[in-house]
Amino acid sequence: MESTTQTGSFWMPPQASTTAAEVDSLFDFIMDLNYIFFAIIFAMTVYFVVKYQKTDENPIATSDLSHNTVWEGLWTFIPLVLCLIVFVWGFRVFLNNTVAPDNAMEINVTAQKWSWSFKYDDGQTTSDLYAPAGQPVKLILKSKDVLHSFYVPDFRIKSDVVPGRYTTVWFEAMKPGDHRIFCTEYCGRQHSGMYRTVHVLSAEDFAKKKSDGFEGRPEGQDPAVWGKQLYSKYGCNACHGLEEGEVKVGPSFYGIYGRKGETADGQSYVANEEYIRESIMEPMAKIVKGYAPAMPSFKDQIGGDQMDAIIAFMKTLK
Amino acid sequence: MSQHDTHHDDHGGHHVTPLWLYHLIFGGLLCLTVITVWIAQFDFGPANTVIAMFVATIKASLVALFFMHLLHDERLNALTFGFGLLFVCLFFLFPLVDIGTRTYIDPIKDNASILKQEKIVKAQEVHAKKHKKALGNLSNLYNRSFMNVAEDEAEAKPVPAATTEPVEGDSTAK
Amino acid sequence: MSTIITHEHAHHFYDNEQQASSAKLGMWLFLVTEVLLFSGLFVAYTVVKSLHPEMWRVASSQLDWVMGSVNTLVLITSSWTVALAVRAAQTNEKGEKNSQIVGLLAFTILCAFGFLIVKYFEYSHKIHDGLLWGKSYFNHPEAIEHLKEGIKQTFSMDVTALSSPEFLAGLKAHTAAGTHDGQHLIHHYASTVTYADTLMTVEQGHLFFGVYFLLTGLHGIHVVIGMSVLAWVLVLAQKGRFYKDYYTPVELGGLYWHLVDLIWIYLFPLLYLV
Amino acid sequence: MSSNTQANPEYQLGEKESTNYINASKGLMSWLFTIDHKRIGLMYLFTIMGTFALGGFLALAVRLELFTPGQTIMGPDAYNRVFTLHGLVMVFLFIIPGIPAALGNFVMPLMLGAKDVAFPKLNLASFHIYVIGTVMALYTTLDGGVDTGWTFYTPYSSTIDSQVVMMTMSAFVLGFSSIFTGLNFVVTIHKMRAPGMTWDRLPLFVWALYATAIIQVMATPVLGITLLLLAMERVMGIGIFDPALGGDPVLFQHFFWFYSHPAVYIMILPGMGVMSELITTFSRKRIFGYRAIALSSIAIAVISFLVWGHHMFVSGQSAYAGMVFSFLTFLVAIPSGIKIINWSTTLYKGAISLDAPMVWALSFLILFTIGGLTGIFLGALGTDIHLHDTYFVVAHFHYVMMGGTAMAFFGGMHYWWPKMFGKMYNEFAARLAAWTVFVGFNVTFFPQFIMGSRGMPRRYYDYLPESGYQIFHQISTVGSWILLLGMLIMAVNLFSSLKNGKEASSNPWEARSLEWLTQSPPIEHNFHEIPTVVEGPYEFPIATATATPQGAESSDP
Repeated sequence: MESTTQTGSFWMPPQASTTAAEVDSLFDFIMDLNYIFFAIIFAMTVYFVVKYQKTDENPIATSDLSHNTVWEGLWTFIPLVLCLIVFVWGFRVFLNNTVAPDNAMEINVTAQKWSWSFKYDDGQTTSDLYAPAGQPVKLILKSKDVLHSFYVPDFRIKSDVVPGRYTTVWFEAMKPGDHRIFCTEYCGRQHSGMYRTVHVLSAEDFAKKKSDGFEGRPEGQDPAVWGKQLYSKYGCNACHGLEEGEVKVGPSFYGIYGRKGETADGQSYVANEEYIRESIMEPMAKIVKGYAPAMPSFKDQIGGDQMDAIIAFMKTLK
Repeated sequence: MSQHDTHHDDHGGHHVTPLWLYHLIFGGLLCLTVITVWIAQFDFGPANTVIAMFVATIKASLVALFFMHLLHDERLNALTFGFGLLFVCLFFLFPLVDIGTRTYIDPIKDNASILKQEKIVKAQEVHAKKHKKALGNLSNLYNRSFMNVAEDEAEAKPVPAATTEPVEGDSTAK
Repeated sequence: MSTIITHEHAHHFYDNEQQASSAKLGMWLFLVTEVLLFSGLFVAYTVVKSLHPEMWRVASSQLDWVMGSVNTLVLITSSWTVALAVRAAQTNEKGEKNSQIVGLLAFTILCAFGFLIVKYFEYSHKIHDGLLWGKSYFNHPEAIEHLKEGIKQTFSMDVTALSSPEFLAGLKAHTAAGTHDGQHLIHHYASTVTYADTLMTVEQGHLFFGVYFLLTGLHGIHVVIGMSVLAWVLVLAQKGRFYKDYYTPVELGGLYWHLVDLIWIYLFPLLYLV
Repeated sequence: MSSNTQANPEYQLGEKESTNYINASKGLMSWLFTIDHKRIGLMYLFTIMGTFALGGFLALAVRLELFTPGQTIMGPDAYNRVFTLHGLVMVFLFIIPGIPAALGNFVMPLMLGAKDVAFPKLNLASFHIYVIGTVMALYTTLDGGVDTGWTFYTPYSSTIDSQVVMMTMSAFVLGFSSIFTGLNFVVTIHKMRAPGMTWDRLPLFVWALYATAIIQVMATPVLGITLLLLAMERVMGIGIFDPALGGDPVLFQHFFWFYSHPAVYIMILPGMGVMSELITTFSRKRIFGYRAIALSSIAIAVISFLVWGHHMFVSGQSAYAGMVFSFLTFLVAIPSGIKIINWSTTLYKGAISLDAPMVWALSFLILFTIGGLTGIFLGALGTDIHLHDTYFVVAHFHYVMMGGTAMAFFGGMHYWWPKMFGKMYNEFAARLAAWTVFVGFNVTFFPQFIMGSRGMPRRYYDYLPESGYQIFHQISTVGSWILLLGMLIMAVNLFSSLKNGKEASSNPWEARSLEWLTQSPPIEHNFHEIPTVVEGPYEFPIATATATPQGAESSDP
């Protein structure tokens, strides 16, 4: 039992949430049905093919059997009943997986190309999800741009994230550990890179880390080093390279600090602190000439410390 | 020829509808059009659409049955058309079931209305604080019909000098 | 069964009867596909309306029901005449002139033309007022100035007070309302609920006009196609092709034209009246 | 009619006429503008082989890219375009027209005892439109392609910068081709049947085509309007599907799946029809439960319109809608199940010969069973939430579409090849190809079930090395090479048969339906005199082995 929850079964990933086991038992039931029915049909087919081969002794069929109402009724009825059982069972599991308990802790999730951000009740935001074990957590999902889908295989939860609406999922993680979050609705170039991690912490660790700030600068770390981590954490790397002259969706960060240039509407700019801050918070304000206005805003996601660290990191790129 | 399910000498487009019937149907269609327009003046609330669709369906049936000869034509043609309408109904049914029941199980309430309420609440707060008087004025306009407010009032107003505030700034910045 | 067979049926059919009945079934199937094509727009209509009922009410009152009614009458009349044309073909003896068919078809085409003229006036009015789809909605240069002044006069409040983020976003997105009709929308709607809703209504009015132009546009295209089909049938009729044993093209052209009428029968109340 | 007065009871095999539909007229124009359903069928067949090859190579590229994590042979942008194009080509250019337009066009009028389809010119127009649509799709690809996936979900498709409008218009045009084919088939089946060919004497392939044609006519227009709306969304900014403008993105999915779920049955039903022909002919035995199979085709066609929401269980549609759709989904499982068991039972007490078409048919039976059974996981709400949009789904629909329809397509192609060209292919090579494809298919797609249920999302350019998915991807990629090998053997064998193949008799498989009555290859107008049918299409005699197909009384002199 212990090993199943750690590494999963042959078919399924580990069970890390309270509802995962329910889903798995339905899965196992259907899988058993599959084995049985496949075995029946496979055996019948192979047996008949071997037994009734056309040979010189058996050149033509020996029966003109055309139908059998009893048998046909039976193999309509039995699968129908089984299907209805699966339907009812599936719907109950679904309901349990959909309706969150009243005492669930709410976390707001925002998806955008191609990153996630998680906002907690105290207002802090993170790019990985932090959740306490043994406590139901309800995620309220929204998207800033296109459809995404929030998927944690180990929790067996998934929901599309729809722009202009809110959708929800909930889970209760059983014990501390890390689990993968995927985006499963195709959302463009970096779709497969839109994975993050759920860090499940014990209730005490969660409370402590929360008050310290989940993703504050690790003690003693160089701001520029932290800035580089943030650069990949927020998915900047999807569109901005670090090599000289590298062109992705946006311009390269190489030598960005102090760079002079022209915007799409013909004004000139100098990439100082203020410019960089504005470009991250309100990317549409100044578009560098020759690039599409494609960047999403990181308002409400990147805090003051982090901004300083990112700028410190940019200053090192020469 | 008996194998061809639709070969009957009295069918297959040989039925000639008498002239007076065409004229009668035409008259009926005209009357029904007048009725639709007349009835639209009254407000029956949500029943408005139902009533209008009911009248429209009578009209459409008249056209289909008599002008398009479905009544006396091969049954297969009517069946084909009816089958098509069945699928149209399905097409309406399921999206509407979805949109109509999104609030039922989901404990978060209607997603659309949350967005809307957020907007309304926010705007109302700003509003109520600063312009209590203006809100009172709104109710004066309550019963004025759309058409009545029309040109005369709007035209009477001179275009004022532009006040400088963010709306203009934003719209011209580009 | 026909006694005089003068129209040669195609090689793969047994006789005229089979050919005519096949053609008609084919036509009906085609009409079904047309109905399903339009049903997509009607579903869009229903869903958008149910998402924004208030906006819909205000925006739809911008349409001129008189023009709609005139067009309804025109189409119904044309439907009647084309039905009579089919009957004329059904009762025509072999060798007789087709002048009655030709006359009725010509009148039908004339009606279709009248329909398009009325549509032309409706469209140009909407275009003039900026009541259009998507980003073209209210896209007039002086729009903002008009709007601000209109709001100031009507509600005796300063426009800065309306600077809620939503309002500004709406204005930016759509360069909202400034024409007379834009003010109508605001006046009418502001008087019923709250200001926030007014703004949303103004913002989202483009959805109504999007659906309006799609529905009437697609229908208009069908009117044009129907006219061409009937014109082709008319040319054949002038050559004296049709008589009681062979009139399939008249009948099929007629069916198509009736369908155009059928769709309008639903379009008219849904857009102009409800 | 004339055929009733016809008195020519003697049915003679042999005595081939030298003029047949292939050599009746010469020159490219005589093919491109022919209205002969057999020639149109052949043109479809060769075009479709081309599109299948294209789609296949795209699939090989996808598999090769996934062989290692990170970039293997192409970057993410290229990958996204390749998998999108693979889907579009396989769905719209191969599998939807595949069996109905190529095999159906050729065989169906022959099976009915008709001289052509009801509207031969429309049939030709339908082919021309198909070619135009194909050219548009290929042009779009060269012009930058699209990366939306074949589903074109909004708002991604309505906002990104790629050739979406052109590609949707291509699919729009292809839709017309599909509608016209369906319309033609419905009318043909209703109006063009030979004397004595009652509904319960129709071959099951014709029943399946009839059911397919109903869906083509009823569902495809909705695809048309959906794509039109999407194009308008991009060109005019209508906003019905765009939340930023007040629309509802989930509505697009309703629109899209109203067509695309029934379209799944446009893809599989004709395959099921081919199966019924193959299984009976090669076990030389009457089909078990003719009526159940025929009616289940119609049932599938109708129910297929009721279940589209199972593609949207996690899309944010209401839970009630999810419940209703899940329930209806299970109803559609039943008729498919009936078919499978009936085919299997048909083998009982038959005289089975494992000729190449039969090997394909047995592959279908096994693979489609797996594909169908795994569908239960996806119809059940509880498990679908976990499996949705993972490789489990990819594996499931490949088992149904490729393991089902494509196998039936190849089986049917081998079955009717002698009729089409009057030549026999090399039987050993044909069986070898079928077995190789069977093995390659399983090696390719079975691992995808496992990694899918373990959480590997679909449409992923990349995966993490530490996630444990790599080994499954690698097995799968190796499987795709085995598949390629099988396909190559098949192609070489078939094409070389055109030159070197033995002459085929008019009825090489001793089958019982009317297409085997006329010579191979058939004469220009199929039959000199319309045959009169006196018995069902599967009346394999028990006492003696010779009789004319369906007891037909007249044929070639």
